[in-house]
Amino acid sequence: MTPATAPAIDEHPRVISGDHFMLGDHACAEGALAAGLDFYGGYPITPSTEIMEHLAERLPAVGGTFVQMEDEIASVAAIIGASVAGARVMTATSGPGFSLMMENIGLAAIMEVPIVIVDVQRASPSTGLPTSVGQSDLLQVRWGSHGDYSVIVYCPSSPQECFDLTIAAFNAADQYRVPSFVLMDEIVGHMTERVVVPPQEKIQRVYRKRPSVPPGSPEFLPFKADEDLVPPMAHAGEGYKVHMTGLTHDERGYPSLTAQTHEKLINRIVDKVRLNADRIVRYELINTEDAEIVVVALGCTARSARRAVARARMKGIRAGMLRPITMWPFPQTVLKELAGNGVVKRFVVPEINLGQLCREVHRHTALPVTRLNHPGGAMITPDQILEALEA
Amino acid sequence: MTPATAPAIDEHPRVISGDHFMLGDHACAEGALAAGLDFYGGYPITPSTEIMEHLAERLPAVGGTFVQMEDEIASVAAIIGASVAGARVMTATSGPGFSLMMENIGLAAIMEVPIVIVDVQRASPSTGLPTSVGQSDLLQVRWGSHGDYSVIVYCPSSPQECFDLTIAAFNAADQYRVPSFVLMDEIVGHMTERVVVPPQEKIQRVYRKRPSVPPGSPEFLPFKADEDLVPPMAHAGEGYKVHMTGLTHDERGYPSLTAQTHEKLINRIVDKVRLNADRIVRYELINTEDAEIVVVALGCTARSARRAVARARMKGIRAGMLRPITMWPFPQTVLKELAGNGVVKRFVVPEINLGQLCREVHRHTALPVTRLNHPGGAMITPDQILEALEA
Amino acid sequence: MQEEAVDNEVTEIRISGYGGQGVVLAGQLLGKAASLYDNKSAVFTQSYGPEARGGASCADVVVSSAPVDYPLVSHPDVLVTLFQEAYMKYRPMMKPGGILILEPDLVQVKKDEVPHHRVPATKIAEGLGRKIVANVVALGYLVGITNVVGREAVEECIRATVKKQTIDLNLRAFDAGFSLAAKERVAS
Amino acid sequence: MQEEAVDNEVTEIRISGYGGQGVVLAGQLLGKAASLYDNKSAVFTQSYGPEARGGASCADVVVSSAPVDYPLVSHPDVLVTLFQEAYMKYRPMMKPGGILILEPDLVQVKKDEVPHHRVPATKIAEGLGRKIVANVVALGYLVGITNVVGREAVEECIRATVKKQTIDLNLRAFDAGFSLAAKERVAS
Amino acid sequence: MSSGAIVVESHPADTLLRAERLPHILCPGCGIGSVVHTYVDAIAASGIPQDKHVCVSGIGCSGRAAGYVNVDSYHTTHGRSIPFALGIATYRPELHVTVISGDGDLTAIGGNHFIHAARRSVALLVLCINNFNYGMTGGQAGPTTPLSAMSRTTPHGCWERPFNLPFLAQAVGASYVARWTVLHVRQLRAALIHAMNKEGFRFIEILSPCPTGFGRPNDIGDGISEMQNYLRRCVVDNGIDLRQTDIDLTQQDSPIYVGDFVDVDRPSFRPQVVQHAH
Amino acid sequence: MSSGAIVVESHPADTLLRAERLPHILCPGCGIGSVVHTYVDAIAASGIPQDKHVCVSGIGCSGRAAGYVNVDSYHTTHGRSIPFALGIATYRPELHVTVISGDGDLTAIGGNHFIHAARRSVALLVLCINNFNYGMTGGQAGPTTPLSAMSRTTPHGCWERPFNLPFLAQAVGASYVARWTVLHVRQLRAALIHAMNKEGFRFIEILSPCPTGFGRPNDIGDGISEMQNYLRRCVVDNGIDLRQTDIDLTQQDSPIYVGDFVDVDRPSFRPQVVQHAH
Amino acid sequence: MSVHTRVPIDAASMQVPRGQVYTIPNRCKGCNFCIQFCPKEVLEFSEAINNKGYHFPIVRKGKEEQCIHCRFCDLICPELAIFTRELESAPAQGA
Amino acid sequence: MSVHTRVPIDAASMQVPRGQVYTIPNRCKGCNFCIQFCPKEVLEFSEAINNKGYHFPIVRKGKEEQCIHCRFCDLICPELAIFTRELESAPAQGA
Repeated sequence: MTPATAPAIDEHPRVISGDHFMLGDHACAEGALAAGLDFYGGYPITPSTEIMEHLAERLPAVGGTFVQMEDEIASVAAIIGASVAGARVMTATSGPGFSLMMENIGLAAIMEVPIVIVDVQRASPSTGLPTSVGQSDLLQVRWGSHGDYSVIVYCPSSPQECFDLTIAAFNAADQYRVPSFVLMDEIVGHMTERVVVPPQEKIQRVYRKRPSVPPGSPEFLPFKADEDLVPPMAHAGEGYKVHMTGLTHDERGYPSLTAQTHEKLINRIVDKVRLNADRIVRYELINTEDAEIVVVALGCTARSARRAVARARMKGIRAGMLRPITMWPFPQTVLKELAGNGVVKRFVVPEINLGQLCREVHRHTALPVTRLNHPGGAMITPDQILEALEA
Repeated sequence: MTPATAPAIDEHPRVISGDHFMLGDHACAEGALAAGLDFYGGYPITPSTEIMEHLAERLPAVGGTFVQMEDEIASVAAIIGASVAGARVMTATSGPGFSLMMENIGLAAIMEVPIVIVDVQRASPSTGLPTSVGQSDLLQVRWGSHGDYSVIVYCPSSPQECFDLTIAAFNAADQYRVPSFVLMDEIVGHMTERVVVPPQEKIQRVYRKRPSVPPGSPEFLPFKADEDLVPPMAHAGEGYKVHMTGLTHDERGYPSLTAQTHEKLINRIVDKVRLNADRIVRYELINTEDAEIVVVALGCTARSARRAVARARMKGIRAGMLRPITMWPFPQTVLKELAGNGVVKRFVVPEINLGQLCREVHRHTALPVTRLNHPGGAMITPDQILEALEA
Repeated sequence: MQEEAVDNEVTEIRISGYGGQGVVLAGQLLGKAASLYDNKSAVFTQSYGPEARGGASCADVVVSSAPVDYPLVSHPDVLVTLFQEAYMKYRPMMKPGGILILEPDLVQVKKDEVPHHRVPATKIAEGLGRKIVANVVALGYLVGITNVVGREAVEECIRATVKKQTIDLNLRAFDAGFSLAAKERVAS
Repeated sequence: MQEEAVDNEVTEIRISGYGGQGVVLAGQLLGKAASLYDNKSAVFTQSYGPEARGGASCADVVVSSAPVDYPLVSHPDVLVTLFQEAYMKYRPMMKPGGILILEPDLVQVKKDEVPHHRVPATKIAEGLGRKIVANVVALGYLVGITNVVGREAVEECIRATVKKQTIDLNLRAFDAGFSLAAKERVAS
Repeated sequence: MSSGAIVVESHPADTLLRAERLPHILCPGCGIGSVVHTYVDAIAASGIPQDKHVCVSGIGCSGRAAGYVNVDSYHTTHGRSIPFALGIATYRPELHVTVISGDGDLTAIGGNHFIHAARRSVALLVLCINNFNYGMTGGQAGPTTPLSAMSRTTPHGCWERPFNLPFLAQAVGASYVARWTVLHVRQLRAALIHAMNKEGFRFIEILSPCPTGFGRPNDIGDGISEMQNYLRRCVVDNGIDLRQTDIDLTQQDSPIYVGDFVDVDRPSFRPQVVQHAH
Repeated sequence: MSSGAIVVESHPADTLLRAERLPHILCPGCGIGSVVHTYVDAIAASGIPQDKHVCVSGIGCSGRAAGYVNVDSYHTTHGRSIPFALGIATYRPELHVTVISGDGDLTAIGGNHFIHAARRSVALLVLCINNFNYGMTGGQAGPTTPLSAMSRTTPHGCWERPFNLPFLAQAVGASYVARWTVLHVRQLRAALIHAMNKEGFRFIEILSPCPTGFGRPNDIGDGISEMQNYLRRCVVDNGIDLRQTDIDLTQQDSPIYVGDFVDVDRPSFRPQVVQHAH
Repeated sequence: MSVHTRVPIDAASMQVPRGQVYTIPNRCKGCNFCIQFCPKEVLEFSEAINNKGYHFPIVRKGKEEQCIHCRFCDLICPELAIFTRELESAPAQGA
Repeated sequence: MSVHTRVPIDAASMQVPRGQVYTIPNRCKGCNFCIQFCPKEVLEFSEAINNKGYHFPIVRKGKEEQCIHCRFCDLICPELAIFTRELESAPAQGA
């Protein structure tokens, strides 16, 4: 039972500043390290396994805690536990494992415990095509657990974004005390590309708010929110003697099984993201100033779309692109602006699922929306998107 | 290990024809029995436990198999197993257990195994208010498992419908070889009201299609669909020597890990519900002929809405109601007709969640939609809906 | 005004006590009698959950000549309380002008309580030989006073519902409560 | 036509062989050299999954002077095959007019094969003392023939990537392949 | 008021409890309150500061225990108390984490986490309050329900063999295994204090009356009758071979073995860590 | 072509296999194919019609086994082969259901179903092909990975104690428990035939080489080297106390006990059923 | 078997302490554990009921000086409704 | 230890059967199990490779009559690439 000797800490910097040619999965792992990952609990599953393997090597070497759990349910439960004890935490998985995590995602939401979950999407449903690409967990990540709650979801398009947005996910999880997600896809996770890791001091870490009063202060109520709707968080072992429960609870954290308490609590945990959406939402616009057709695409599909838009422009088609970087909150404001600017006549939504992003686009515009999709196993090519732009 | 003596079968009819004053949960269980339930695997959870308890008594007495499993994951896995062996199967649960079932719902979808899952909704997320009402699993039931798949979902408003729609769910599951759902809510599950159980011969049972060729016939391909997109189903032990897998598979059922096979398979399992939607969809219209305001409500909330509409009419407000009986496929055709009939000016959507049904209504109309909701723990009252109608 | 007419069709009844007093059975009998034996509609609900254990529990019945839409009792037209805590908890929700029926040996009313009905159901039941049927005595009284459902309907319902060997006892208990109410109606 | 120009900026390269031949390292070195040491953009991908074990595997690199959008190799401009099964599997996907480089001791070409490059990488590597660097010999040849990335960039990349004690060996292997290509270019 | 007893407003252990939440929601005659009481008494006697104790629970009547103890306490999802606690205990090894939950939570839905945490030797003290049924949902059978016992899901009698939990705990590597009943509060207290100061995965099964869910349908009667049953049948045998510690409640005269069965030294699970870099 | 061996196109066991799917996807030197082969050979010798055999598997390399055997076969989700099989076996007790899967599938994520099915005495024959790692995902550690062993998730050596699976199976009530290796195909075949004709929950752990995921990182080399390791170290001891059957692969000279360890009569789980009413 | 105490070896020579019983009647749910298992049979149910309707423990007439402060009633009480304190000497306070 | 056979009690008096080896070379992945564990050391690797590039088992020169049809090579082969059949009498067919 003696732990094997791990390398001394100095040889292994937490932030490997510099330029790298790096796998998307590894960039995600390095992003987590740069964001201050303290505790990783996970279970292997293709195509996310490389994240875990990379952290098995790297995390103990920088003083963090790495545990391979017995399944995905245990993984998410363990990171919630470590987070209430003060850790920056993460787990990574793919569709089948992600489905198993749904119950405890709800626990993190109602307990307001910051956690980061990476889902590297593969062709689904069920076991599907484990080694091939899919983008079909876009709605599951929002609605997969029972009841209403809120999440923050980032969708990287490149290894660089796997790094950057994993940091963003840690910061968002802590800032809003919500489960936050990095929703990758197999292509982005399994591609190797240049990743620039900034100097450590350039990497911004946002930490959860902490109590401003000492332990024992009667005015400290663990679930009394500030004006931003987020309560400061006391950690296990600090003397605050908090109680946290998955039951509907009052500001002390005690079960209070009434509709009034429930409404107050659930509205707040939903509103803290909803009302801060403008601050959280991220997106990229390309050539939309004069665009008549706007492609809405994310993840690896946005790479094809960018190429297709460039080629369409060369053919004289006034195409542009909106790339949601946060899938949730969805960049609905900008989408509505585009839809209402009088220039855009049509949207094209390529995606590797049967119309999930398209559904969301539909909700915010009455303009025609062209669907371009299949359920997984291959990328949507620039040619296919170009064809849809020309149609 | 000797089973206790169970009562002789004759004293316990499978269908208890006649009028009863019956709990919604029990009506659901009786509906399952009337539909031919052979195998129940479940795990207790409020407010669905009464379904299980009722079947613990009733199912063995009519020759069926009742097993209390170690958790909800095992429950859904066991009923899928029993179904491939030829059984009509069901499990019942509530939010937290339902979240745990998500992965195996995907397996049933891709293996095309008929199963019926009852989710008696309570105030959520997480443990929430276990004994109080919620209606916040409307989107989870559609999107909770990773990937694209299709489901059929019934939402009863009364114990009578708990009985009737459970039968419908069994028939739909078998007819389309899909997971089908009875999405109850705590109010409907825990209310006792008159339930009329028809004579056994009046209860229609639709069974899965079976192979038309004998075992060993080379032309039998277990996943080759007929024109209705549904393949006939061979059961374990019949000699067909089928192989079924959660991997993407060809018509023989063998893994075939290509995008082409995936597209063909997943499109088919989605289309078999999508293209048959008009046959599957059920809804109720009240006073919509001349309605200017249409309430869209389901489950227990539809009961309040019916009262509110009646009172609004007395006040001279031209109100009507659309009650989706199938949440999925959603009755979008009728909703669009109403939205486009030139008379309807506004929709009001009361629901015990933070706007899930409302989202779906929005997708199909550009008319104003008034949200009226809270996250759970109490019914929405007729007064509240009336107020929204008067606003 | 027609709206009132609609609402007046509905009678909300709450029978409350502690666990073991049989309020659930009383409520079920009432609802079932209305629903299956008296051409009315009725919904029965009860309190659930661990918070409902040990303390006051209630059995709610909504009865109407038209189909019952909203199934819950919010403001009882008729409140039966067989237990002090239940009285304290549910009395404030009673509709103004509603009918209050209580077990005087187990409930002490507030000083400013409105006129109400006092039914020594436990003693009457003990007089019938089984304290356990106090619930049915109270039910009989409730039916006798309110006429919310026909006497014969309840009797038929009792015969169809309770164990064979207790039918007679329950019918006698119901009759005892009903007769007491009848006497009081005559007296008043 | 400008569209062509855009697409022509992109070079799709597939290096294929069987497990253990080091095609993954060769691909990574190529992509990394382009990406970090030669002011270009590159994406490297490889085949995954159990179906990829044992049989033919491939390492794909897309190199471009502009950012690489679409990251996959569909129709290689350059195909390197070090294994018969890989040749059979990937040859049909090659772009018409593309460059085909193969290991003649391990690959037998179809009768109607177009003109192509034959690099006895294994023998050359054996000549350097380690059969294991055949992959880097092939890489050297590829770079020498295509000039898709600068020689110095690859050399710098090798120095930064492989284990210290194998830098020299790998550099010699790369040089051997590169030189062979240079000779052939002169000859042709 | 009688002579002899002094009536007061608070209990000396109230500082160890969230006294403002008392009375708890548990039924009269339920033993869970006694376990909570004994647990906090052991905390006070453990030599470990109250602030360094953490309590984690799952779902069910016993799962509510965490809500009453005045330490950092977490009431988690059904069956997941152990991995949740693992997160705390491995990230903050200076904390003393106790999991208190019931037979359904820990050994039905949570069985896998139980065996894996024991296998890993995770630094947890796990108390399984075994009342032989699911009490919170009203008395269904579970994996410890005795053969033939009546419950809401075994209306004709349970036909499944129950777990022998001490044997299971030993087979998967617990460093400490004990079984006591709620009646044995004194031995339980000693076991708790001892186990709180040990490494590795420590497990105590505590048999507890459940008059509502188990006693009533099985004609045992109220809580005190179940306690008297324990008084009559329990046999302390610390050295017994754990293959012999099945509980056969249907055989009214068979012994129920209790004791401190296993007590070995096994270092706690510590993932490879160099040092925390916060 | 050499003299002595006759070259043919098919194998006599091909009728028991989905021969059109051969060669399978498993690596050279992997033992899973040998287990599949021995299993179908046992089917033929079992005295039970081929049509009455059913094979269920989970996820992982071993989970692919079900895809190659020519009986009704179900390749389910990760860890859920046992409850899926329970559904078949309890609904159709005339079928003989075998679960074939790996150590990760059956004892990591699937551990709870394993212990509960054994507790219930469900009529299942469960084969755990234990190759000490997750092969399908490329060689991560699992609950049977030996102390100190290298893997993709234990780059500095595994620091968790592995399960002793035979002991665990005994502790939860299996009616039959055996351990053999892929080298012991003859004994394995006999064990399979015997177990196929028994009631209750029957468990066979089969140690198998995994050159790709386990052999290579642990300097064992290819499959044949792992087999030779078994040849050298295995000791048959049917009567051994199962507390002694831990496998300590890091101690190159310690024995690995194999044998038919437990063989008791225990009736199969049969939920209360009067008769099927179809 | 005895669940109350492990008898110390030198039991005979030890001085038996004396205890005072304290109760919080409104916490009691009448489970009877303290009364039934008091080794000195010091307790009995009250005639009065508390505000939840339960009879609660009181000290029996004539047993006022019998409590030995063994803490059994305290530890076993699920409601934290009873405890004892050691008395230095007789007589009990507040009796 | 021996994994090959359980020696029957009357082994000495039994007639040892003779076997014929059959192979399906293109199924072989060269794992070496059959060759290494043949109790009679009848097999060796071919010089030729099959269509997947593996050397496969052949009968050694001079061992053509040594196979005893013990089925070990058959059962242990993960690829179902080899089996034996019992010969009624010498000589082996097709050798």
